Amino acid sequence: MTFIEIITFGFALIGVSFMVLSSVGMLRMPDLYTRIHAAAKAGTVGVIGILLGVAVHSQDVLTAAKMLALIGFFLLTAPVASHMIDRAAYLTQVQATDQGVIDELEGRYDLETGQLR
Amino acid sequence: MLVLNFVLAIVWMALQRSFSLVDFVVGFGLGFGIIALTQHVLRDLTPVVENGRGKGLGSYPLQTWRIFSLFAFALWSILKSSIEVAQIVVRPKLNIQPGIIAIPLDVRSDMGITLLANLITLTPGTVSLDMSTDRRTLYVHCIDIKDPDAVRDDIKQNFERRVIELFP
Amino acid sequence: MANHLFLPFIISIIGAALAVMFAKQRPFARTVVFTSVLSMVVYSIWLLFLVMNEGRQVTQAANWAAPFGITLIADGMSAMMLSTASLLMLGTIVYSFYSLDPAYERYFFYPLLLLLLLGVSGAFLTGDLFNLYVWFEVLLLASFGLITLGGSRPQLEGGLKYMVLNLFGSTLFLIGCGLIYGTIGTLNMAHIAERMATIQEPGLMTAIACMFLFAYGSKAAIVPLFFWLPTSYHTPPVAVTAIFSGLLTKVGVYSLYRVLGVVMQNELQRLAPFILVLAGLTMVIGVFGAMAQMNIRRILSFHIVSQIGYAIMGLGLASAAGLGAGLLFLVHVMIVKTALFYIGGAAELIYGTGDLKKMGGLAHREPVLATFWFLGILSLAGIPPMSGFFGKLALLQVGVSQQSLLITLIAAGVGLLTFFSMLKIWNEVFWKKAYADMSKLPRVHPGLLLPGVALVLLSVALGIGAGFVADYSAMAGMQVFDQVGYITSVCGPDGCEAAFETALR
Amino acid sequence: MFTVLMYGLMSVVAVSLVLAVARLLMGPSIPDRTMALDMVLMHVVALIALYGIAVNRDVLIDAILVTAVLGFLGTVAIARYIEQGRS
Amino acid sequence: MVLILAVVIGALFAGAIYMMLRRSVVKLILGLILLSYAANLLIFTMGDGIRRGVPPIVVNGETPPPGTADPLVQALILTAIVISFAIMAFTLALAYRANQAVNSDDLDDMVSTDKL
Amino acid sequence: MHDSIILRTVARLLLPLLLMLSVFMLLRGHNLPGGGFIGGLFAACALILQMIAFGPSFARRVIPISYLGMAAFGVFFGAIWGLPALFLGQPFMQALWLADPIPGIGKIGTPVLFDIGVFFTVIGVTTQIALLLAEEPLLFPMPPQEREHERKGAPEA
Amino acid sequence: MLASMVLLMLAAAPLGLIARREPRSLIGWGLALIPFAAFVVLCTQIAAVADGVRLDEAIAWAPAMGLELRFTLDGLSLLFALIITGIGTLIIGYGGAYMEKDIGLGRFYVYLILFMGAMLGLVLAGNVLTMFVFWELTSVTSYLLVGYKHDYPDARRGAQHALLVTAGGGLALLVGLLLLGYMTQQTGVTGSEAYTFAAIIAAGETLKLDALYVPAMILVFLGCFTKSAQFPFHFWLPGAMQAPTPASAFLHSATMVKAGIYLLARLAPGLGGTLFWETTLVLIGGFTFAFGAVVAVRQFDIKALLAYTTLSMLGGLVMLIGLGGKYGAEALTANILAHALYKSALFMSAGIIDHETGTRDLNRLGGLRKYMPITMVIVGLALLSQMGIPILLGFVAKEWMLKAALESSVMAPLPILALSAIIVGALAYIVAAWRLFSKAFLGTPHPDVQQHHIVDPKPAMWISPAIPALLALVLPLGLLPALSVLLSPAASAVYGEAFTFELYLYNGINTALLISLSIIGVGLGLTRFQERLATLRGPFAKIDAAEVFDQLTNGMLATATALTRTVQSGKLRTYILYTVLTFIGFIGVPFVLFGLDLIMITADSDLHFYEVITAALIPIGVIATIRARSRLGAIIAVSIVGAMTALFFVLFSAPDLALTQLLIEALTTVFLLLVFSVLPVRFETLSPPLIRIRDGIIAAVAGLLMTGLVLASATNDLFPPLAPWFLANSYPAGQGDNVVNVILVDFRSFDTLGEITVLFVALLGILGLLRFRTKPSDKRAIDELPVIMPGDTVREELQTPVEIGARTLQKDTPAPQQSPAGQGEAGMGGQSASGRISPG
Ligand code: NA
Ligand code: NA
Repeated sequence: MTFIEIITFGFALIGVSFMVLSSVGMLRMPDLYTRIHAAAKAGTVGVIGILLGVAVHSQDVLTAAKMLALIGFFLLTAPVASHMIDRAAYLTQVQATDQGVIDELEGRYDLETGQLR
Repeated sequence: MLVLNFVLAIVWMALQRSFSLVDFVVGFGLGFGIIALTQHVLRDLTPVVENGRGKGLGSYPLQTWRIFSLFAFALWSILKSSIEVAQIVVRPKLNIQPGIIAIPLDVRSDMGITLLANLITLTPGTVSLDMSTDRRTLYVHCIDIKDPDAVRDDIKQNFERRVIELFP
Repeated sequence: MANHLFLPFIISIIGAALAVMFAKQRPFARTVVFTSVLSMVVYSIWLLFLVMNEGRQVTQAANWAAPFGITLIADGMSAMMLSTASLLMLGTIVYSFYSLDPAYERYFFYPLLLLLLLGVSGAFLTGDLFNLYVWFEVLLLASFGLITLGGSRPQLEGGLKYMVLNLFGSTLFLIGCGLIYGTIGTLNMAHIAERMATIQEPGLMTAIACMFLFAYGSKAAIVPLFFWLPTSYHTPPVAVTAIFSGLLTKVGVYSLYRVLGVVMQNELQRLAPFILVLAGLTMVIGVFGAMAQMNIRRILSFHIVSQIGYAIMGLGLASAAGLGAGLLFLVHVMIVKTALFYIGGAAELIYGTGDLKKMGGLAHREPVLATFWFLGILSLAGIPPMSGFFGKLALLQVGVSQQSLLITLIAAGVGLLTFFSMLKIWNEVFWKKAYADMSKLPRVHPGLLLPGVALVLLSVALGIGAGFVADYSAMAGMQVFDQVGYITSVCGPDGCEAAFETALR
Repeated sequence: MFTVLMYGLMSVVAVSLVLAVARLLMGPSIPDRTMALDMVLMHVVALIALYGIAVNRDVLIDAILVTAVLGFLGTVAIARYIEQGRS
Repeated sequence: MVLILAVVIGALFAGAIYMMLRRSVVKLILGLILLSYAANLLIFTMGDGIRRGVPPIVVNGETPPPGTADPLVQALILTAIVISFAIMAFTLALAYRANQAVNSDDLDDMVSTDKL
Repeated sequence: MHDSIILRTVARLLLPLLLMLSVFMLLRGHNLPGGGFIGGLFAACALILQMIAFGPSFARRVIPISYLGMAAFGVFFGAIWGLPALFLGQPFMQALWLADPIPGIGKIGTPVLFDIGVFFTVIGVTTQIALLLAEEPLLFPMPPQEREHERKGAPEA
Repeated sequence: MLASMVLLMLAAAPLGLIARREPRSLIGWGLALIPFAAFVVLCTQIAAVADGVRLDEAIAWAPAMGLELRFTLDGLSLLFALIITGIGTLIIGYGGAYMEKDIGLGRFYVYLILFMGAMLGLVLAGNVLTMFVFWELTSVTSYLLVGYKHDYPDARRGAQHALLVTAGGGLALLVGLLLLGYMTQQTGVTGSEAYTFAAIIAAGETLKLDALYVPAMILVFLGCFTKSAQFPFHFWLPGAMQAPTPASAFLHSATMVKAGIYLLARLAPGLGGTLFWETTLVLIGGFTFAFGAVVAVRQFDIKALLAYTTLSMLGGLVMLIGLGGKYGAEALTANILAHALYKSALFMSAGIIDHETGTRDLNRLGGLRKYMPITMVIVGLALLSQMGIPILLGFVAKEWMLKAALESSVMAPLPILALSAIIVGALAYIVAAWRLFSKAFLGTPHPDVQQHHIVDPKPAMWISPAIPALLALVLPLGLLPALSVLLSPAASAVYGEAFTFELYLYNGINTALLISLSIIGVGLGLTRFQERLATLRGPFAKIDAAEVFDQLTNGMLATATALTRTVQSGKLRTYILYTVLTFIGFIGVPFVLFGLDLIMITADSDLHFYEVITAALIPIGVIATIRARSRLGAIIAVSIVGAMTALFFVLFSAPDLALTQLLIEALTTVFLLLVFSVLPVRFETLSPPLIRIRDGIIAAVAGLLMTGLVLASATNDLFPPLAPWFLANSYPAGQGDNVVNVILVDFRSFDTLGEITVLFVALLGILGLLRFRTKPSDKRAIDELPVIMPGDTVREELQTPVEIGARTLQKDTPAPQQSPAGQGEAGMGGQSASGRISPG
């Protein structure tokens, strides 16, 4: 295998392993909110790894730049998705696990007016 | 708005995979058209340079340095905490105390809040859940809270400080 | 290259687009649509005579040679159908001026009509299987829009059923196109015909031919795929039902004639007895359905199904004469059925309902309307000298000469039952005396009568001038059945396979 | 050799995809399913990227990747309409 | 791969029909969506072979080699996807309005237009 | 429920980017995966993202052109580019190309212009339909009793 | 000459509208000039026809269908044409006087003249199809005439019965004629020639041996028997008496009902003489002759009595054609003439009585001899001719009828049966005739009659019946030789060879004369018991054929309702179920029969694990969609299918498709959310488990079928596909590298043009659907109108099929309105006419 291929495989491997971990995490975690953490992780590190692999593999500055732009684009959209899901879950009373220590958001939502103190 | 136009022109050239002057002109023209068409949507996305509110933000090179340092720090903290979360997932016995903490915010601008919230969400272990209507407090769900105050300080020091330099 | 064939498309697409872009200026939008349809009528009649004198007119869209590019071809059959369709559309537009409340106009009623005509004309003129699917979808969606425009509960309920069943049919048409490309490897109808001609024994092709029979049969509302028609046709305004009765199911029949008649002739011969059974069932169940109704438009709707049985009989007779007779009947029934809807609709507007029990005494009140209604049902029942007689006579003649006596007798018998159920309307609405004093009822607006009367007179003219019509449809029947002629006029003297091979080298 | 490794990685991602779909099927609440769907889309992105590397046609896949990322539109839409209690 | 595809198409078609036979308008619409997926995949299988990694793109001027994927089939499916999208949109609007008019999601409540 | 600021800001950021990307997709379509449909759908997604983030009334004002008008213009624009061929005696929609490509954009011909017509039609149709569907419950709210019945069934969502 | 005569008369019909204005009697006689002119022209041809000259004119109409307007004039046609135009002249004149006060006379005359033109065309037609054209026109005009007073339900019912029976028979006739034409074509005659009478008769010998002869004859007989009111299709004729009397006198006695007789006579030389022909005609004709006469005796309404004697005579004429031979032909022509004369006279007189006294009910008449002497004379003469009393034309005709029966060469039992039918019929004629005469003119006048000031009508009215009545007397006295000049060519046309014969009053004692005289004797004897005979409750008492027809119709309506209710249930699910089953049947059967062997399963060498997973996740997504318990769950499940399909397109080198699929996928999800989020939340399973299992099986079978089709078609590479051409020509000719896009915007740009139109239409449709809501307008003009006018509906109008269905299904409900007065076996119009005084 050439040097480039090794590095590509390296990045790809990191990416894939994080993805697998997050999938596993999603299955093992007790409640939705903890699962979202696992999912977010896959989104970030997993994809970034693989995309870096692609960038390296293309051996072309422009494609690499495009991949970086794509990673940027991705970093912009993935967290918003996780945030929206998390928020929606909380608003529709999806219960957290009983091990939850503190909930400083408790009672702050005023459902009718949609205000949050 | 002008900065945005330049950014768009650069994006166009990247897409076209050729950096000639003609491509720049076309890119800038297209960017100009799009911004003109939708300018009332983009009006208050205050770019770094024009924001002159107090605090004397220093010159343009300082800002660019800050952007890159924020970017580097973000990547680093993503990697670090994703490993932490990975350990949590792998460890057979789950001993985690997830919870939601409220963080008082100093940053005001839309861009600032969004950047901060996204950074928090991106770093595994913390997900920004919602923002109070008066944009004073950000509620963050953390996967494992040893000591709430420690987490609050960590976020305020590491993330908010860097973001506020760019988008107060 | 007969580039004039593109005219109907250019006229209607640009016409409709303009009518929507300038929808605010109502008079302008209305005249755009009217002139578009008028020019389509003029063009199609010119095309009718051109085909008679110079034979099939062929051209290739975007000038890519057959079998690769999309072929447009107008033979006798398509010219006949096109001119009848655009004539009926003109009738509907005039009828809508008087029968429809102006609010409909603000929601693009006229552009939708024009786009319906576009879809129908596209279906009649295309020589490419997938392109036929695309024009099918244009006319389908236009009909969905028209049938639900107004938003009353019956329209929505009927429209939903109409849509779902038609969607299932058109998806199977798409799957059929796929299967044809998978097995025959081409989409150009002439090329498919040439290649399928080499397949002698029954096989996969028979199943695929049945799929097209199913897809077009559901569009043509043959039994047992007709449920969508009676449940929805009577819900929209009469102008819409009238044009639907004249166009929609007829496109299904046309496609059967074109795809089974020209492209898959071996399969047609094999399926002919089965198709005759379907034709008989369609006639009988359709007319039985009509007899059970007590509402003008529902009776007429069920009759549409029954008359389609006759057109399918033409196909089932699987010969040039059979198709010719079918075409003659089809053109007749398009004209007369639409006329009856116009006139029936005018009667309905007087009473405010189509329920026969609440109507009556119209013969004295509106003698012109009564006379032309009576002439209309005479034509539908096949009484000379109306066009209906020649339509039925042609079919019965071919039925007799091809020894398919059972279907011929059923066709005659159903003709009587048709007359019986139409007489019920005549008795209840026109002859029965229902109200002592009808002076308070509104008078019928002459504009409403114009299209109906014109079409009935056309039926009389087609009866008296039956010589020309019979010759033309016989010629059209021969043209459809003459597979070699069709192939050579599309791909040139040595056929499509040769053209295919030379192009690939 | 490299391509075989790549196909191997793709298979691993495929397995992980199955896990994500499992969560989607089991997920008690709709936000669970939405999150799982997001995961599935991530795996699609990953598979496409890896496929691009394996088949060495990187130029084609960039458009596809952008679109895959746009998948987030669906996720956001679902979340948006859950929270409005409109569901 | 053709066998797998054939089974997948069969499953999609069966699922579509089962959903269309249900009484809820919502399930009916989902059935129609699955039906269009089945049709699209079917046409794809009907192409000139199912090939990996050879998109129908001309690379610096030379004609793509014989093993390239079938472009015609892809063009047809693209058209079919967009058409079924337009139809799906109309179906949704109509189902919505029908539900609003009848105030029920149950198709068996929508029989008024056939009453004798 | 107040819309999340994060979603709104990101949506506003993405708008110009996606529109630029959609134009790019359109123009490169003839040589690389893309074209009128894909470009149009991209732009539509961008506009619908605004609708999700800000609501339909805002989305209508993102571009000061009526989407229905854009759709009609798209069809009109697409159709007229078939006419030049007719004037030269060729069949409708025959491709006519400019001799040399325009720098920065590439070769221009009637097919590309037709593709631009497709582009506008797709944007106009998709966005307008989305907005119509979104505004529907606001203009014609569902009858109240429908709502109670809804709450009764414990929503799994 | 012939064509112009017919077409001119048809064209002259609208002139009838002049009669809307006064003085109608004068206008009537003015219009009578139209038929009179034709009558004169025809008379000039008598000599020529007698010499064997055969006029033949043809105008091409639709040669491709063998249809031309061909008119020929020979003896038979001339005889009928003269009757039509002669009696037509009298009728039109009489009508003017009879309906003097009725503004509708204009409309009536239009129909009458139209009918006359059509009838003339029918008898002069040389081509079977030309004849059929006029045949149908006569049915339609008869419908309009019978339904003239359409406000009354009985008139509508009578008109409907008349039309349905005759039009139904007409359709059978059409198929029969086409069969004849086809068989003639088989013998080598081509084009429209094969549809001429001459060709059919010429090819008669071969046709009779053809297997299609019997079916063709059955169909032709159906047409003739319905038109000429033979048993069991006779009931429409009494029902048709609802027509104004001039119409009854003209159509339902002299002309229209004889169309069937004309056709049988015309075909006799070619197709007659077979066993089937003879037995059918003699049996049915004979029975109708006897049956009609017997029933006539029991009628109380004069028109009903005349109607039954008419259908009886029609039976006689059919029998004569069956008997065949020279005497049969002679008797036929003689009786046609005789019956036409006395029956039209009687009908017109009945009209006069009704016009003057206001009733046609024999029980409420009597003693009119003092008030209406002229009418009495006319009726007397006509009745004498009907009774066959010597020196009247009727006697001569009856003589020949007996001769025909005696001399006939048909198979054994038939002549005797014919003879006995003639005897029974003749006897009944005598009793009926005398009963009519005695109850109307003799005896003491009925109280109603006394109050009215009754007197004979104006000459303009009684002149019309007077002429034929006198002719019945004058012709036998001196004009018999002249008559044979007219009748011989007609008889020879029926017999097949030219021959002449002479009618005579007395030619020595022979069996026919003896039988005839004895019949008169016995008949007069029977008249003493006429009242008891009139009320005899024979075996047929209960069967009212018109009622049977109504029950048949109602039964059919009931089945139609039941069939439609089950088939068109309204449930979309059921429709889709039927459609899917049809799909499985239509495509499954041929595929299983022929296509199965084509299924080839080939191993795929470089199959990757992730490809299997991607493919496998699609069915999993489908199952998830089916089992989803909430709409949002279902939307997400569908998204899996969409995402995997897109991934599949990427993996199998379809980048454009993948892009489009992913984008459409996202938009579909958004659209589904926008709509579903407003629909009800729960996905309760609405149908019982059994239904779900059934649907599951059907869906699985359909899926399996589709899998089979895919396997059979995908691997099938019998023919090289188009694809390579596009790959080769995309860059050079299409100026583009992305072949798919070049196809979309160039090679097949016409498809894409259609496609954007689809998008555009969808938008227009959705815009209209969501934004346009019409308010159902509740005010209707008819709501304020007074309820349906109560009135003269003696018999319940045909209720809705639903109600009928219900009524018919409960067997026990009594038939409506069993009127008290002696219910005639098949009372006129199924109703006791006696109780009804029908105006005008
Ligand atoms: Na995080
Ligand atoms: Na193949």
